[in-house]
Amino acid sequence: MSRELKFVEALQEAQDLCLERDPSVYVMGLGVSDGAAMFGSTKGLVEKYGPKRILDMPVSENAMTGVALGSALTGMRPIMVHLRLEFAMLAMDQIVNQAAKWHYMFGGQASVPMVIRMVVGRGWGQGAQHSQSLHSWFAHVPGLKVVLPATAYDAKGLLISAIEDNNPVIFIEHRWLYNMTDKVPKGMYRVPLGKSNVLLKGNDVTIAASSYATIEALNAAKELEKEGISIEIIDIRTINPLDEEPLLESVKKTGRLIVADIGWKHAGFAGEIVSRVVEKVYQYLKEPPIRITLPDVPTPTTRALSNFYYPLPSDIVSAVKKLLGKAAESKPDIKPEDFLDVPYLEFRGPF
Amino acid sequence: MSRELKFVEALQEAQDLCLERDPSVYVMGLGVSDGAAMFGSTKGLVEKYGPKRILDMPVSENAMTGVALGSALTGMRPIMVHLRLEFAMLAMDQIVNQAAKWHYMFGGQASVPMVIRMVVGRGWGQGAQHSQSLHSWFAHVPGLKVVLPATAYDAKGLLISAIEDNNPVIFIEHRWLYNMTDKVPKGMYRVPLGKSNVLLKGNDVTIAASSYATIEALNAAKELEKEGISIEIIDIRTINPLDEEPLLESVKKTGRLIVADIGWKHAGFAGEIVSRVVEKVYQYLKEPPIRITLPDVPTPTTRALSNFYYPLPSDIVSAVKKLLGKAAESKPDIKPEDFLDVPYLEFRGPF
Amino acid sequence: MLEYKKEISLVLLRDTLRIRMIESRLAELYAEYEMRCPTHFSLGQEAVAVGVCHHLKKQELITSAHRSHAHYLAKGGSLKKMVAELYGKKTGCATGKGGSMHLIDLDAGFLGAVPIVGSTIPIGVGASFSAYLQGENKLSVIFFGDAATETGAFYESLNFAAIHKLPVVMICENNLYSVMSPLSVRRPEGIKLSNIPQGFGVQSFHADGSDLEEIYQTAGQAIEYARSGKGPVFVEYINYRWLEHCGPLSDTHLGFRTEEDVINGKKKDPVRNYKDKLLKAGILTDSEFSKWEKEIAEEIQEAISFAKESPFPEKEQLLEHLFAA
Amino acid sequence: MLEYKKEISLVLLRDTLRIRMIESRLAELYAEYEMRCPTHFSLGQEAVAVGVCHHLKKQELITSAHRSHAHYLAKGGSLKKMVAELYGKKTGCATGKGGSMHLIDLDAGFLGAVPIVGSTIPIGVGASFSAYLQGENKLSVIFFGDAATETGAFYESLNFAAIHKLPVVMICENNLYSVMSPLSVRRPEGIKLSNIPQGFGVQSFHADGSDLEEIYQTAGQAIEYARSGKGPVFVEYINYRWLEHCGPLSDTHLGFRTEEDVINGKKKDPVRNYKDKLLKAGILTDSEFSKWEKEIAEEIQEAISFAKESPFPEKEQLLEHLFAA
Ligand SMILES: Cc1ncc(C[n+]2csc(CCOP(=O)(O)OP(=O)(O)O)c2C)c(N)n1
Ligand SMILES: Cc1ncc(C[n+]2csc(CCOP(=O)(O)OP(=O)(O)O)c2C)c(N)n1
Ligand SMILES: [Mg+2]
Ligand SMILES: [Mg+2]
Repeated sequence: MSRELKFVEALQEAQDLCLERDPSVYVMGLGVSDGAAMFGSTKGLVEKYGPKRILDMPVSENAMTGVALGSALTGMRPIMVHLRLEFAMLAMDQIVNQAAKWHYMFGGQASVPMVIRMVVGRGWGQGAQHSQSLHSWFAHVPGLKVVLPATAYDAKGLLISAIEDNNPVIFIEHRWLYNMTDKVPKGMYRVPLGKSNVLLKGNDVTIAASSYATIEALNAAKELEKEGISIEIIDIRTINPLDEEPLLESVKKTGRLIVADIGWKHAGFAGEIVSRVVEKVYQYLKEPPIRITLPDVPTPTTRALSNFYYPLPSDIVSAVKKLLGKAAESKPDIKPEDFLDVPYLEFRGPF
Repeated sequence: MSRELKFVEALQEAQDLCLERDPSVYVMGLGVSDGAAMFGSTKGLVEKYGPKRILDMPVSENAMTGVALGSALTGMRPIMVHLRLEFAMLAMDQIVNQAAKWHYMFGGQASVPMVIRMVVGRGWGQGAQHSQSLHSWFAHVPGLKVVLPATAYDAKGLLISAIEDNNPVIFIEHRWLYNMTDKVPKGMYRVPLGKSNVLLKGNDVTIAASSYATIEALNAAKELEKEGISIEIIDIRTINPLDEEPLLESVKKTGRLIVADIGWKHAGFAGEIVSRVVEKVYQYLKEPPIRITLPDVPTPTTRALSNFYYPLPSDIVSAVKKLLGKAAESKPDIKPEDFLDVPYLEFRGPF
Repeated sequence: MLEYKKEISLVLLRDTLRIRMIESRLAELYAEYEMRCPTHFSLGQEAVAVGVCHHLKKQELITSAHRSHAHYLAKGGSLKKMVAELYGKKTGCATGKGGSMHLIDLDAGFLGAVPIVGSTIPIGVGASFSAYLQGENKLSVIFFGDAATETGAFYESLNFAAIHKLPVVMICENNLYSVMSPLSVRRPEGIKLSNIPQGFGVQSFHADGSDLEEIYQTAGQAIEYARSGKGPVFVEYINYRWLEHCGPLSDTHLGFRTEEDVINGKKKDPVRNYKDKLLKAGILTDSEFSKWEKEIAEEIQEAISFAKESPFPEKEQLLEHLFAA
Repeated sequence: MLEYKKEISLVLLRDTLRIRMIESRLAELYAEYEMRCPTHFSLGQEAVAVGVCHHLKKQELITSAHRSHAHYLAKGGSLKKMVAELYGKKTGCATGKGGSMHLIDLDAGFLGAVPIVGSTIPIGVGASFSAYLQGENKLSVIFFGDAATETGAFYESLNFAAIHKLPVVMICENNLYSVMSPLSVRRPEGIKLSNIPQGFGVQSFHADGSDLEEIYQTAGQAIEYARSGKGPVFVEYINYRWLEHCGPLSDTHLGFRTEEDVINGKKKDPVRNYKDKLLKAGILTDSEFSKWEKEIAEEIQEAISFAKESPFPEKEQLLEHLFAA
């Protein structure tokens, strides 16, 4: 029974199924029950489960995260939702000092089954405060699980696993994935947390990627295939805990590594992948790995600059060619007025 | 004129000199003007400059950081002080969303000359919420300068540079450095931000380290010297922006790299150093680099566990030997009841 | 009626009309998809900005949040630079790096606006605090919405401003909604925002944010109070947002308010009502008003042309301004 | 005088004495440098915990912060496990991973304590909120100090609890200091903390936190109010810290308060004063009191022996409990 669903619909369905099955699950966040329903990801839920389980809240991210944590300690399974990852910056004490450590620092007596969904914005001038992907931060904090789905199939399966997990899970959703479709089975299924996925099999170069970078890697791979270059893509769906086996196996085979990440480079997650590979399978590496990330500056709003801010599949293509010692083709000619600030030209938001 | 000063005295002197010279400098933080004076680092300042310039505040870290930022935008040079890095978690929005980006997102029209001092606690059961060094986080955010002095000389010179810098500077001080002494000249001098330092010259192995890890590297180097092994220590005093030249030069010479870091490993700053070296001087590396960091778990309070949590100089010694293909000597026999939770046995706090 | 100064009445109305016309025009143009940034229009809420800012000196600073066009314009921010900023141009008030949610005009005393709810409240307090530290008294006015009073930053800032009796005026525009969420899901039943500051010993006012004269007068009192060294003041103005939260369209199809609600809300149109009042009082004539409309339309056209014709920033600027020298 | 129930008076006094004796003994032993964790003693502040917790059922949850010994003990937390925790032992209430600042005893309804000021306030609200979501009414009592009312988390929590009329009782022990900082640097002059919640429509009380009967009675009213579904309550108790902020010593050499201040503060000794009252009233005899002292001393000695003799956690436990299964 194959059925196509959008990423956003998959998210919605995952929550719907869990809400239906388990009365301790509830969803809380600014606007989760309004007409826009978190870009549609909570659509129809308030009608079905009522405003107590699909709960709007004051603009009090810090305390509300504490409230969610307190409820998780006492029998509930909250799903907190932030329309932008940045809004969770207000709640870092509750997330990092409290939720991440509660289980450990009380010797395993209590646990925090809580999911915090955070949307990473991009395009249409989201700018410096509506676009940051700080997944590296969360991955750095012991006690948090950090998940970045790239496909609708994974979005549903990983979100169900996250909701059922007894730990705080940071679930990071890239806005440009929301309308992408995939085969998504009906009913409950789980994609396990902490498992990387070989998304594409290949022999020449390994690309490790997460979230939207995975899509760009796929696009690059399609290009490269035309020239007979074979790419293996490892989708690092959970960046903590990290399942390194498929990655290491792949590099053993290809000897070449590119890490494509949606965040900044400096002290970021891409460096972790490079380090792991270097520490574990150094002798297999034929060339130094390459990181493809954002440049280390804040996000500008004008598309004239953001056009040059976000890496393109062509950057991955160039990196692959470099690793293979092939002549890099000339970069595509991007103009400031080009409309690279939308996932596709007809896209009209909401952003 | 050589004069020995403690690290904490050097910090105090740096602030004193800047306060004296520039009426726009002020110090704000919980207890900066009380009898404990931030472990002594603000000692005597309130007596000299009064409670308006050495300013106590309510437990409102978030807003107070915003207030400091607002004052920095309008002519002042605030120094915020946090007795523990964790307390700054409350202020991540102001630090990351606002201060780090203000200059960039308004096209360079305004700047934020602000220093945020954060003390990293260790020992005597500081535990999960009083010991975290999240320097990697700050380094990951474009727009923040991130400084971790290791010596009293650098503490003074870097703090003066930080106060005079026109950007938000995160200044991270390890508690166990506070009583260590060094030659510290009188009067104003500057150690430039964004410059790594070759702290020890050597030929066999490069150790990149910051903050207290630098001290442990020095101790390890002393041990190794006895066996005729020569270590080069690069003190990464500013982790953003990173001055990679001395590091790369060193690795070109030694071909072997150890990164010793006071933070966690996963997605942490040590991975950045490894990645930089691999990307830039791959061909010089004789062995895969080794990261020596905290294990990826929260800090336990009991010394019975923290004794095994913090890496020791002997761990660095072992890593060096491994890189040199020498037999690793047996690990020192640490017992749960050992007093490794103080920098030296007579240390009685304050912690 | 501000009988004692009829010129003030006229200026207030004209300035409000100007913002109305600018916002209306920008909302129209937004549909061309050339202004490509999230934009929160001030339509319906223009009067508070005008009534408050009319009391302010140029060097007195204001800060605002995501919905800042009216405040920026009322404080004297450059229209050309604002429109250019929305178009992402190099000539924009933030050189294109900011967009609608990040306006700035330091020449006009507009310290800055950013869209994280509540964040500019302490920053605005800091702007006054720096003068306090230097032994001076400098008014700082902070504009924010009802939802910002739900943030911890608001309370922490209020307390700190009160401790040091800083001359800070907090202007809360209560338009009843946070995006689409009504006050009922965000506040206990029956509470009045303007009562909250009293627990901090902070003076507060509550007024109709659609009545230009009432705004002007309460703002005058509040500002006088703050300037005189008595400490911070909080003013709650009730007004109404005409368009969707973000963007140029209506939002009544989204279920949280009806078209009738909006029609009712629009009855308190600050421009129309005050215009009628001034006409009736014989202070304003229809032809004067038409003249204004013509002048303003020209000014707007000029600004739009300026913005449209301005160059985009160059690629090199992407990496510029990471750090201040 | 709780004439109607003299047994209650006796229990209140005995429980307070017990905490007094435990804290005194631990403070003495701290100098041996075997309890190696930052420890905030409750000496002088024992009565609030006792007067409040005496009303609570076992399954009703309380939370606390850095200074939590009294609350933990008054709620019925295991003394042995607490002392063992301070000694860093495997038998400690947090298996040694927590220390004095991270107490927990779920069997006794002590949800947890952590030392980030203000952080447990929303967590405590959440403990009541989960019952609300399940259609039940479950009291949650949150203990914190005066400084916690300065955090944004406090206001955000207060507001949320009020919106949903959650049965939450917030107990603020105002001991006049945050570490060494007096209220004067943290609050506007002349304000009363217990007035703040009123702006949120939240009921509040203000009482003497050294008078066991007054504590018991106001707490009873507050708890009754919350249990009855009327919403959260805030109670401010004024009391006094005898020792330094953190650790077992005096702090008068540090300049923020004089020895005389402390002597004056100690005049409101809840144990001595209530003891005198009960003696005078003929409810208590000296010999009864001495008997208590002996019993408690034995209990303490037992706990200390237990702690000292308990094993340390093994190295393997360092990596344990990172994630829950
Ligand atoms: C901390 C934070 N949380 C959430 C948001 C998303 N958000 C943007 S505007 C807004 C509503 C603000 O309402 P209000 O302050 O009343 O201003 P209004 O839009 O009504 O003018 C919200 C929730 C945000 N920008 N910042
Ligand atoms: C967010 C935060 N900032 C600062 C501190 C440091 N600190 C620990 S206890 C304390 C004072 C708390 O005072 P109060 O709440 O009145 O409790 P008391 O110690 O008087 O019982 C402070 C500032 C902290 N733990 N958390
Ligand atoms: Mg509003
Ligand atoms: Mg106190």
